[in-house]
Amino acid sequence: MISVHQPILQIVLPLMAAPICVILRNAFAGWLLALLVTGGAFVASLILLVHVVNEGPVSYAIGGWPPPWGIEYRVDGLSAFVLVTVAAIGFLSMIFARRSVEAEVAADRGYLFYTMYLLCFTGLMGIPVTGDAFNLFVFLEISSLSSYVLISLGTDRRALTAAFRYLIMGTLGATFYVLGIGLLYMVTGTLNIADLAARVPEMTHIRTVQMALAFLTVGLGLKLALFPLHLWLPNAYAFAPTVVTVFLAATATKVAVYALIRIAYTMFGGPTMFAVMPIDEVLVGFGLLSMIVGALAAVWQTNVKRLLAFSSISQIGYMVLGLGLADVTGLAGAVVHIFNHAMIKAILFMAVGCIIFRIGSADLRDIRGFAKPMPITAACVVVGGLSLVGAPLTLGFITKWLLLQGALDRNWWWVAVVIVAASLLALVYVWRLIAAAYLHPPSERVAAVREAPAPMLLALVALTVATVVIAIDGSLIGDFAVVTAKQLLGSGE
Amino acid sequence: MINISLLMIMVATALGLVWLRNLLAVVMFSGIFSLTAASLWVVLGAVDVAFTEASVGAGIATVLGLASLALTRTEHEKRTRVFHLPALIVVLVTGAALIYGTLDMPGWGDPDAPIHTHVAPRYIEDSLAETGVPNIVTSVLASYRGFDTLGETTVIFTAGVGVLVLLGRGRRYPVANPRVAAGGGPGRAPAAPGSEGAAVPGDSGEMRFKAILRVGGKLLIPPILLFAFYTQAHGELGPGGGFQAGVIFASAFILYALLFGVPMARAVAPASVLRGTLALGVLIYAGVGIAGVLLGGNYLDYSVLAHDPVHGQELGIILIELGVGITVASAMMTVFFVFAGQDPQQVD
Amino acid sequence: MDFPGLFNYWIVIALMMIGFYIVISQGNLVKKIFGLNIFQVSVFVFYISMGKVEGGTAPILAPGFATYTNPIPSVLILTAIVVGVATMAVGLALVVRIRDAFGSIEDDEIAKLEGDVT
Amino acid sequence: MVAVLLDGLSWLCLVAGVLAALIGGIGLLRLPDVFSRMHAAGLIDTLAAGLIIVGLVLQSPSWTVAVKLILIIVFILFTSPTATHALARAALHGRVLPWLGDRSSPSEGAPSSKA
Repeated sequence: MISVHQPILQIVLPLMAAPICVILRNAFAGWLLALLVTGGAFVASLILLVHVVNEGPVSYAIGGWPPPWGIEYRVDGLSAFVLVTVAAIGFLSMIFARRSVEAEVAADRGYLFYTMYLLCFTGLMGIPVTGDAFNLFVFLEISSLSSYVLISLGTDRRALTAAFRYLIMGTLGATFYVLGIGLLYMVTGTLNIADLAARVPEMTHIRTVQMALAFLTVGLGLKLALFPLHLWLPNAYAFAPTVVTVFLAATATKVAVYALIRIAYTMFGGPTMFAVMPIDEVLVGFGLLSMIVGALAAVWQTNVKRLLAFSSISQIGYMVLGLGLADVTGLAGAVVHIFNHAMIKAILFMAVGCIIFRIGSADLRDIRGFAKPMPITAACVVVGGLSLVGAPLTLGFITKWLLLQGALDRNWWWVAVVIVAASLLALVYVWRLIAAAYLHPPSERVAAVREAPAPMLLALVALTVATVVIAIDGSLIGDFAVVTAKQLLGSGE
Repeated sequence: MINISLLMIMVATALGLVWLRNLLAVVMFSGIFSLTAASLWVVLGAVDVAFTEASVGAGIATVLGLASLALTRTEHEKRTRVFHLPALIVVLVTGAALIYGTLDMPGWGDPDAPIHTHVAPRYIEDSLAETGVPNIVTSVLASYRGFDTLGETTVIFTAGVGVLVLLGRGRRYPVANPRVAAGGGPGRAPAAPGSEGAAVPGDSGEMRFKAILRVGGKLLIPPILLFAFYTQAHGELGPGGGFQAGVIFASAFILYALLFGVPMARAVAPASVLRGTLALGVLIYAGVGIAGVLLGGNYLDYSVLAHDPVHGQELGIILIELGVGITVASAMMTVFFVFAGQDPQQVD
Repeated sequence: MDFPGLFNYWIVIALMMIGFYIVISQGNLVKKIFGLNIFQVSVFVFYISMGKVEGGTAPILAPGFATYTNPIPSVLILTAIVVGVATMAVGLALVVRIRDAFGSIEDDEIAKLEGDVT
Repeated sequence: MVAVLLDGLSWLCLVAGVLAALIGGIGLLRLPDVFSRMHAAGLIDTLAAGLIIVGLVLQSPSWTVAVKLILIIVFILFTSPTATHALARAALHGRVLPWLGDRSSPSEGAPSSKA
């Protein structure tokens, strides 16, 4: 049914497309190539997801060397799920990209932009499927290095400093990650995640293993912008070119969350490890802080991009919270939220991209009344915003529901209170956005604009419709997440 | 004993870096640090890594550091925060955590440590029979963990393209001659009025100055190139391989550019050619993998490339090392040329 | 605990922490990048130290030798060195661009010019 | 007999090389300006390195190692003087003046830092 080589080909083809893009030296050809490759990867990842759900995990030995001697690609439900998320956003961002990139990136840099984009896509696609802890680092660095460059392409000069700070923080995070892997390697002698999973849970009493988990958590915490390691994120997202913001905000931090889940649960056996070292409670604490601090900061922003960036920090808090709850519903909440938040943030940033493309500003005061000339964009903002808050019948509601259940299952009612509080704060900042769209008469400048060009709008609407459709039958994704969470927790016992 | 002395030199160098304000010295100290680390690795038996660190950490990194100092026209840090309490606390906590983590580690050089008994023995015992390559580091790097190396080549490609994106456009203000910018910055005493002619060489003096360097340099370039090819070809038998060879190859061009100017070097290696070879290396590497798939093996399985698996492995390793070498050499040259001068083909 | 035992590792940890300290305490962007280099190289030293086998020779198979240094840390660190220099190249290129755009490579001065400090 | 003689000669070279390096090191620290320090550095570059390598050549187990070591000497003999020359010209070009006065009042051109 599927080619045995599929797991590797969907990583290698984007990788090969990047140098081809450099040779082509043409922005349009680069875009077309990126569109085709990401589209192909999206279709392939969907097929892979169906295959994995029906027939169990797939393993692929690169170079024909059996693991743990060679590098293994291992795709289970969770990795296929994250893969589909990244590929979907990557593909839709490319549909969206052409006009937006033309507007924001100099024409002679266009092909280099798409090269970088493909490299970043490759890196982010490589992380979920790899079954090797060090290979994960290599792909993490491919994606990070290309995102630094992509962010620096923003038109504001602050994009440069944002990229530089991200580079410093990201490299520190990667070095911490390498250090953690080194500690773990020292006492186990293996780098294969499945092989580690068989050994590490029996070694939880060894102090080296405990510190390895601590360093891996901090390293990935830097990459996923968990409070208080989040300082690089707001400016990076605010000043990057819009397409980059759409893609990175929707995928980069989510992939880091995936890596953290993979490490904490698959590699360290989750609850077995937490019993010795209460890193779950630490994660719950920082998750909650992230939720509140991010939301509070978002409330005060006037630039929509920055507002959404702070909202991202808050939403990452939800995922980390679910991860730290360490029970089936909590973890399922985190898994669903990886997908939810990717979709929601992609919608909102795409909508902002449309607004910037037409109005030329992302300041709340400049875009008042944009619902009148841009009704479709505004409707998408409403759907995305409501989902962000977690209103019933939206994707966000599924997450919040699972998380609340998870918190109550552990008898942490105060966690539930904080979740509700953060949602109310989300309502405040989303309301500011909706109010700006509908409750003000458009200024002359705003009234004169039209909807964004068709491809941009198409990507935006397609995403919005997809979230609505998926939310209508929320049990589909909810059940999938619960099954995945059970697998993750089961592997530790 | 020699370990401890080398480590102590490194500690001294690193501590010196904290206090130094002169950024040129910071760059040089960092190079010294890398070179000492490389010596330590030779002692510890990791010759391939030592080779790489010596050429990259002490070579390329230093050149890049000096070039960017010239471009930023800064020589001194404004002020040094030697004591920064929050940072100190973070560092002490992290260090304490690490030391706590080491308490259960096997001792230094213990042959019974898990890393020597679990996965590694197979490489040591079977790699020669399976790949036909005596240098285990090369066989693991290129074959067993060949996908990591593909990733590594991609990272270098990313850096090359990234620097092109950031600086390839040429600069918004004319750059002074880097040597003048670096040497004539603040902190140097101005020449006494009468000594102008004596201290600053005129045109003829400049030519003589360059003549000695150029003759010396010209003599060096062919051996350097030869050594690069030797390193490339000899990587299976001894330390070396595509990465080191690429860096050495690039360094010959960097030397040429320093002696005869970037435009002359550019004429030998034009931007468009470099851009092509930069991409070509990655394509060769990834293409060898695809060839493996087409011939019925797994991705990056070289055994199917020839009739005999060991022969196929050798062929595959030679090809991918070539890919690595090409990309690394082009990336290093691209990065240097972009740093060292405007890229005329980008400006128009 | 016999003498070399873990003592060497502790020196390496001290090295890492000096590098880490330079990155987070210094305001000069170039110095930050080179501090990062110190941090990374120290981590590499840590890895290579793990691979050391008492009495082992370089992992190049030759008749007459039975004990070899563990090759895996070498392989991993070769990759990591390349990643490190790639990051450094991009970082320094960013510093040059920042100098062009802000006229300074000091963190606090740039923050002032940026107007809004987060 | 020959072996003992070779060994002795090799050690003589090594010790002499180390001494030269030590003297050069002291000179680097103590001499007053760039140019005289460069002179001390040149001692390490050529004499010390050369003597040590000659000592090692005499110790080498096989002729391949010896040839490689001799190649290194040749390489150093080419590069070091060229590098020293470049450094001196760069210092002049950067308007660093040789130190001419007495120790109590260094001329303006003498660099203030050891770096």
